[in-house]
Amino acid sequence: MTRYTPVTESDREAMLEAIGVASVDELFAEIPPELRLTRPLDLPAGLGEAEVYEHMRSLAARNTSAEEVISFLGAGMYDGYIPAVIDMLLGRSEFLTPYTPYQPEISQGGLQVMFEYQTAICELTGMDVSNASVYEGPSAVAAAGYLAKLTNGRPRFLVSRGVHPHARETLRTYSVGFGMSVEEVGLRAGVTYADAWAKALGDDVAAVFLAQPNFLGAVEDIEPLAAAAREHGALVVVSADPLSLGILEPPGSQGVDVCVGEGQTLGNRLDFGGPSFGFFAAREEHLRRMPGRIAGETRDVDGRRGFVLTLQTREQHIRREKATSNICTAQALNALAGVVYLSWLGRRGLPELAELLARRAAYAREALAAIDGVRALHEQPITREFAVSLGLGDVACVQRVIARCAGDRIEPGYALGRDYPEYPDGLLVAVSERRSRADIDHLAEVLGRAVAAERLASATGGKQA
Amino acid sequence: MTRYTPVTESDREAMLEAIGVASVDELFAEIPPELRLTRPLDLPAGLGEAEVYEHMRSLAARNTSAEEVISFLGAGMYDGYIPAVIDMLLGRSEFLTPYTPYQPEISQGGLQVMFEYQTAICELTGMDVSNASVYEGPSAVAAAGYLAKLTNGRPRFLVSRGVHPHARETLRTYSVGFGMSVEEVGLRAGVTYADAWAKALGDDVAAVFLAQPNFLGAVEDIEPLAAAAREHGALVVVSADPLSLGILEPPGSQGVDVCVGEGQTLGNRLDFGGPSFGFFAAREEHLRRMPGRIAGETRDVDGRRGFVLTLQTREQHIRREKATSNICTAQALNALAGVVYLSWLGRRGLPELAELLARRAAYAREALAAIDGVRALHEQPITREFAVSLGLGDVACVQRVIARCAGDRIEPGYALGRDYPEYPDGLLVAVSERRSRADIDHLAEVLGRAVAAERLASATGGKQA
Amino acid sequence: MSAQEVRTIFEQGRPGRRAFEAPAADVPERSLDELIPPRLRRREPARLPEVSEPELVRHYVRLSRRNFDLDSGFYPLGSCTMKHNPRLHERVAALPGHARLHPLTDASRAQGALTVMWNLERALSEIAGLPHVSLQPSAGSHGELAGVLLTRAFHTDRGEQRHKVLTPDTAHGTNPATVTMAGYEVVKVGTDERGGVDLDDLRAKADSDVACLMLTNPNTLGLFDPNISEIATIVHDVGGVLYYDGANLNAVMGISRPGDMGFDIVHFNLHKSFTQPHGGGGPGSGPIAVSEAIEPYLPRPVLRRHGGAEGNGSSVEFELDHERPKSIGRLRGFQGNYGCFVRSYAYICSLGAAGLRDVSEIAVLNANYLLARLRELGVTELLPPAYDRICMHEFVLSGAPMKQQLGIRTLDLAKRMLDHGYHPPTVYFPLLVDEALLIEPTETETRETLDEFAEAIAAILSEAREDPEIARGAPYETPVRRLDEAGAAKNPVLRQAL
Amino acid sequence: MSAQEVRTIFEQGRPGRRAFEAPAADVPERSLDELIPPRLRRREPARLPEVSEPELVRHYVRLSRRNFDLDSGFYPLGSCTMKHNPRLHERVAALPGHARLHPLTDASRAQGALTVMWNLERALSEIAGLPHVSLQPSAGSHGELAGVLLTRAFHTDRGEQRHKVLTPDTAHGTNPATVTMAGYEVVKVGTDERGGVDLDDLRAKADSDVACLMLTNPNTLGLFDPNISEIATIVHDVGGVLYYDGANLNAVMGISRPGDMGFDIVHFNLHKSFTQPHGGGGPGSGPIAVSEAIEPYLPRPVLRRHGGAEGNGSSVEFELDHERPKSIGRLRGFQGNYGCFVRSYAYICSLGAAGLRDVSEIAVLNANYLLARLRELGVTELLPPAYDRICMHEFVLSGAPMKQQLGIRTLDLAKRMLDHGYHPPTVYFPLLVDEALLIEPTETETRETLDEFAEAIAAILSEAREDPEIARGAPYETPVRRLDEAGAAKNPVLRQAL
Ligand SMILES: Cc1ncc(COP(=O)(O)O)c(C=O)c1O
Ligand SMILES: Cc1ncc(COP(=O)(O)O)c(C=O)c1O
Repeated sequence: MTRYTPVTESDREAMLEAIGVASVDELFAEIPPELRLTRPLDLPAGLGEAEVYEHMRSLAARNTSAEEVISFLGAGMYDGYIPAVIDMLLGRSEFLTPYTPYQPEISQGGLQVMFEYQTAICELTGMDVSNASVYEGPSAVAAAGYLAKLTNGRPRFLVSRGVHPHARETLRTYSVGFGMSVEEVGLRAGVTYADAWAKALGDDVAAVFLAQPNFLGAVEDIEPLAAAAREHGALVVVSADPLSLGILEPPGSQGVDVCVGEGQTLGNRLDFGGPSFGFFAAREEHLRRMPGRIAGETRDVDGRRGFVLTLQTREQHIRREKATSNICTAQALNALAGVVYLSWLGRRGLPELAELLARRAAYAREALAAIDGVRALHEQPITREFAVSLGLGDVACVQRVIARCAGDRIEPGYALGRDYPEYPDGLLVAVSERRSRADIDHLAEVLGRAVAAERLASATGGKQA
Repeated sequence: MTRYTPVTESDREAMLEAIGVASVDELFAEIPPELRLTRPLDLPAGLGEAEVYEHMRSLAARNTSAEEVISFLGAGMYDGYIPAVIDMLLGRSEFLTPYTPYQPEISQGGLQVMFEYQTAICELTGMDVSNASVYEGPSAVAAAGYLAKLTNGRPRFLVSRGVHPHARETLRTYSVGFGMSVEEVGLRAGVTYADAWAKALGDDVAAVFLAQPNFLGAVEDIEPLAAAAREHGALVVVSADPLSLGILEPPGSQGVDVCVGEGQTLGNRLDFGGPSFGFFAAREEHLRRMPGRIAGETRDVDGRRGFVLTLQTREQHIRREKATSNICTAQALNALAGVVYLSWLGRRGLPELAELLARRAAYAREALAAIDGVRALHEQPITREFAVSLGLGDVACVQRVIARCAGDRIEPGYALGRDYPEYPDGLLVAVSERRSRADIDHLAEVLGRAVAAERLASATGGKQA
Repeated sequence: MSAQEVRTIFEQGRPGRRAFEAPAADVPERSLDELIPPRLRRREPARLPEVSEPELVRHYVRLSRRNFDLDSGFYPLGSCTMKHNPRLHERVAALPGHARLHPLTDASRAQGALTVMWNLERALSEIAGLPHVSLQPSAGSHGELAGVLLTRAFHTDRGEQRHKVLTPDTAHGTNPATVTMAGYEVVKVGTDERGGVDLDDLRAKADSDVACLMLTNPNTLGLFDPNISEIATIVHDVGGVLYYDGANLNAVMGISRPGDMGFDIVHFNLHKSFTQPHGGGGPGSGPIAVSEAIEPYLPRPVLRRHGGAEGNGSSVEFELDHERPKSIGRLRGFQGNYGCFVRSYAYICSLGAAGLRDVSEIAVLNANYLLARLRELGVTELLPPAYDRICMHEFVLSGAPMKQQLGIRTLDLAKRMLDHGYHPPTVYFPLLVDEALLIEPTETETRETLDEFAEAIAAILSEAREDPEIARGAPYETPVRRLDEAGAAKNPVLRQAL
Repeated sequence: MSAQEVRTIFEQGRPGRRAFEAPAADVPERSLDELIPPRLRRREPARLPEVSEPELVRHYVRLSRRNFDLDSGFYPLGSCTMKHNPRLHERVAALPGHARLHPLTDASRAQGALTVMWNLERALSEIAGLPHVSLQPSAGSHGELAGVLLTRAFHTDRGEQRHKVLTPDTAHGTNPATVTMAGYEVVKVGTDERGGVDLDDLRAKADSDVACLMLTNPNTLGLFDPNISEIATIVHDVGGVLYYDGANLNAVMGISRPGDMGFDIVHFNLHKSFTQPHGGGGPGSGPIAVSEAIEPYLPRPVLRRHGGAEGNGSSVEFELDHERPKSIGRLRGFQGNYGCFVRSYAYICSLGAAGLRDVSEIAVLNANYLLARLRELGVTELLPPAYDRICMHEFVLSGAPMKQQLGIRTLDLAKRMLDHGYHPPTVYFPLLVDEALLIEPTETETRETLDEFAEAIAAILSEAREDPEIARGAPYETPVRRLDEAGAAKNPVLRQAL
């Protein structure tokens, strides 16, 4: 018996008697003896709650979180402020502990949340329909690829290099499965290179993939790129940052077929990368090929308004090998955080926040570009994140600069060269509403010192910290 | 309008129109102009949620909590582990946000919690009846004094110096109000001096007050002290540590009239001193003079079991100047934590925990007494806390020793001399189940060094750290 | 709400089940008898429940679902200021630096906490218009006790022995109860036809034996007493002290200050005006603000700031001062309900000066709007306002005509509201008003909610006109229906028999 | 549960209300046009709700009360392992050192997180009996996809092109769906009369074009397939890979290991066996464990431990290795659902080896006890077990006789359970069984609960014998009653019209 298993010795005896067996071992009689583990698992002994807490606390203390340093790390996940109502609501047993709402009569809470979430995502993206969540951003991109493949059966995907490297890689991974080739189109001046795009397009392209803003933080001019693709009959998939959509033209008005994205920035924790949620929205015509749960409004036998999971004939539990996706458990709780966050921001708050980020990002870009040797990696409009080039040799230098900044309790950003050999000394810097002007000024100062020190160290061949 | 006041400009106008006034100012017309504040309050401008969080976080970071150091501070409040279920339950709106259950039909949750709490407190203390909580420990002692005064109208209180200094002082404060004199009886060998006790008793004593264990951590032999008091017709009040009652004879079996105490140690946070709760239990005969809310079991019109606030004719809202107490808002939420904690510990867990503490305390006392110059301040049995004498000059030396230990991230305990001139170099040391043997050994080492350093510093007249 | 029959936690579980597992016994095993003689030890364990964590959680979660709460619906409980409890406050109060800070931590290692207290003291002082603050009292009535004891200390220090404390007949029960506990005699002062203090009666009773007048302003009728300056003069002229019961402060924050009205001592209810959640009946916190004349007697310890200007280099800017020879002493352990201070301070930081004023403006606007809506719907024909004036943050209706004309009492109306999903207003208080219904919507409610509430009352009344039995038998939709309170008091069952 | 008609959040609020207040604009004011050209900007704001915090909180708290949940009652949803979610896990996952850690934080500043992952990997490896683990997949079906892609990589690396994946007809829908997504053809294998894999059918279908067999053991009938070693041999003999769908691992932890049974790849559902709360449909986490042969193809990055012995002085003990040339690549961003890892690791720390074994023993004991009780109460006369054997952690009843004799379907029985306060078992799965009811009580339920549940089913059946209409019309006590699902699919309303 453990603190979680309420079966005492005397319970056990009574129960065995009711079953009509002499021992628990008998219940496992079907397992051939040679397959039974005859030793205890090689794991440490169990601990009391207080001891586990202390263990987990001490492990947490060995991480340097954004609670302790001034962080400009972004690159797909952002240290935005999560309103306290979200913690409270997500902590409520009624949202935290049930499973997928298979029994709608006792799951109206969760179902209505999905319906509200779908509405909010449609509003944000300008798309017609949204599902109730997929795992996260990069796999949402891959899922959009599967939709495209189911739609037109063509063999090629075309991906802008502005799409998140993890999304590009995930798309490749999945594509090996469904037998697609994936080609990339490079960037020019920070955005997808339109000429190369046009050249790469063809009638065998199932779908094209763009990011808005792209990984370098630059706002893409989606419309012409989308138009070009549609001319070839390719589906247009855009992976958008939902917060940036507070200020940017929604993909739904730009000729986009499927708009997906990473939902973390909508009220979800960093959590070292997950769980968060992916959103998946599309034009109406793609509805019956969408992956995942979808909630719909209906009435009960007494005429009361209610919500149900609908269009389930798309799904694995009904359609099995003919399903439009294999997804089952998705990210309902994280999507709840998303819709609560969007409601918290509200119609006016979302653009206000998006504008604040755009202003701070612009300010920060200038502040960093003013550092000796540092320049903006591109001059495109940005919403919350931007890239600079540090004027140093390679990615190792950038990583040493980051380490220097960490000593001053600043996380200056992400070393772009880790994913883009073409930007070996790039640094990707994100602001959030938690990073004040003073924080940005402090970053400029610390980064300036670190870059200078690194330059000196490289020059002298040494590596003094 | 703020984020908490949902009245927009247009709401305001419509509402003013409905009321039939032209402006909000008109609503305040009854306030004479000279009493109206014509300037804004001199307070900082309001802040967004994220900024308030950051401000409060930075203030928290300027405190050194038991999360960061190994603390042996007790003296009335203890750093015990609070199970996570308590946070969850106390965070539920249904428990957190309602007020006193004046409408029992929609407050069965809170009322049943009170009933369960009362049951648990009666079990723990061995008393017949318990109320649903009072503010905290020391004021519970004073409230017991008021009960005694209402009971027998005698003019004197007799208090053991083993009672918590805050409780003794609170009793004095209240007693000035109800016109009682308060006399103290000293300790001998760590416990209430029986001879002095006997001498101080008399037929004019309304009540006597003892602590179990007493402030020095010593287990008092309550029975003879209580018997002596009862012989004089005085009420016997014991302030008990509820966790120690897991191992000690309950006051209810020792001739005690009223058993009160501080409930923090039952699943409540330290919170720099509050909120926690006081418990208040008594013999049946005192029931109608008890302070505070009491829940009782009853039936509804359909015969269903239910709970209500009962015996309200004791209370201020019914009896006004004839009430048995002025208490209104008490500590329902903290008492909820208390009963959840006791249920979490359970019938077997409570004595196990109490025994663990007793063993660790005994081990710690020996470990510290083994330090050169340090000796146990008394040899009485202890449950969770004990006093040592550091063999140094005065309380200032002890405080310097504490400061030295703090440098090593140890809080060694409380300087007894702050409240007991008779123990100028006393140190009161508490263990909790969160302090392992290794922590205790570490304390002995750090304290040993600090005492030696202080002795040296005093000897040389210097104050080197 | 859940109407399943619920067992108590003592009626669940089985011997041997447990949610707690003790840490490993790491110190040398020794016989318990050696540590504590058997004579002093408990023979039988307390018969606490024996449940696993799943059982424990399910029991209390289910119980919680049998409670109505502020996050589920409108809760216009007069005199209690059931305003929204921002969740940010729970988050910041839970930070280990606040929540796991021992109250006896040396000041040098608790400057953050002392800063919270200092800033809160300063803000409350500014709001009250009185220079000094003690955060110690645990709730409103504890603040009252502090206040009356301060009054006593003040007079005693002047060599005076006074015996009476005046309270208006509208006073909350804690006022007279406090007076008695503090050893004074209660003298009631009447209410005039406009709902204020009857000045003639006051003059008649104010004499040199009067230690203090306790007053709420706006009072428990929800009315501001415009004669307050004159009242103050009358009391001060006989050497009395003026005590302000701050339960109704939500009406006047940033608009009018008790200190400016002439009060010497004020208590705050942090659990009312300053969003400390009510917790089902606590915790609360009842800081007091006082004048210079009262300051020497404040409960100890008091918070001191050192070295004048901030950032003077010393790490110990704030300290607790116990050396207060004239202090009335402690009213409780440690420094008061710090957890509540954190929440209320955060609230003040959020709102700032403008926001606090907004709170009071909207609180008063909402109350008057609700009253206007009730009027418009004809509700006030059966439930007229006790005093027909512009109200402050709350107002009192009298159910007497309703009782006479429809045959239902205020209690019936209240019980029927339960079926509509509302927490009823305060009933039968203030005592002065027959069949009283004291309604305080607070500033955190929307106009839509007020509209719906007004319509619900109108609907109940028109239903009662058809069939009063419905209200008399209400509620119907609650987990239990009307309970036998008389029986509960007559044969009290106050604990589970085990 | 609350039956009040609820509006959506979009039907609440008023223009101008807000819960969010933006931080002060502290950087120099500049025209937005200068920053982002109008052409690229949004013309109309998204029509999000406009509500204050009190409205927001009340809306979602009320909604929550329209959900049934595990902390409110028994939830024997077969195949989903609805076990108690310890609250400790929420506490430790919320520690800022875990919760506010950026996924791209340099390994040197994330050793705590990498330690959690390492220790979890090691524990899962030991439980599975397979040496290598990837924590990356986001849920069970994501793990399946990883598994089938690993299979493909494995064969491809050997220069083989295979086209078929075998799944038993009892398989969960995600298995065949995954197979298709991964570009294979599904070939169904039959079930024998004892509920295991039909060996003859398997032999007939296992050929050199078979890439993989996906199996659950115990399977979705709740039965352990004793022929598993032979099955493994058949598949391995044709060069196929054996994939273990770990959804039912709760039956065999510490008792029998998939790796020892011959499986090459295993997925875990941390949200089933390892207490990650289900969240209303996620988040989940679906780590995989694999054999040496499969290891080179694991998703990247993989976690590496440096320097052998612990405490070797280096601060960077653990690192993420991206240089994995044979890897199938990423399946998602970053390192997987770390928040889930924290919870599941804490769970494993709490239970240890003995506790995990206890979990499976009690899970199986509870299932068999419930079946025995149902038998005793005569329930199995109308709802016989699909296969009359000792079951593992769950069992399947067939409602076919009930349908025939009482005229109520499994669906009706399930709906009537709602009125009794239970979440019904899984219905109509596995597909193999007519009118199936798949019941998984889990180990965290008490015997009392199982007794009461059995009695409730018996009561429903005897009620239905009297009057089947009651069950056919059920539920009655829920916030809404049976909903028009056909209508919802026919005329989909998938978002609010604004
Ligand atoms: C007018 C008035 N005064 C005093 C009090 C007592 O306050 P507390 O409950 O905080 O002790 C109340 C509480 O309801 C009140 O309404
Ligand atoms: C047997 C079985 N396999 C696979 C899955 C899919 O797991 P997930 O929902 O985590 O994707 C499930 C989920 O219910 C299941 O029961």
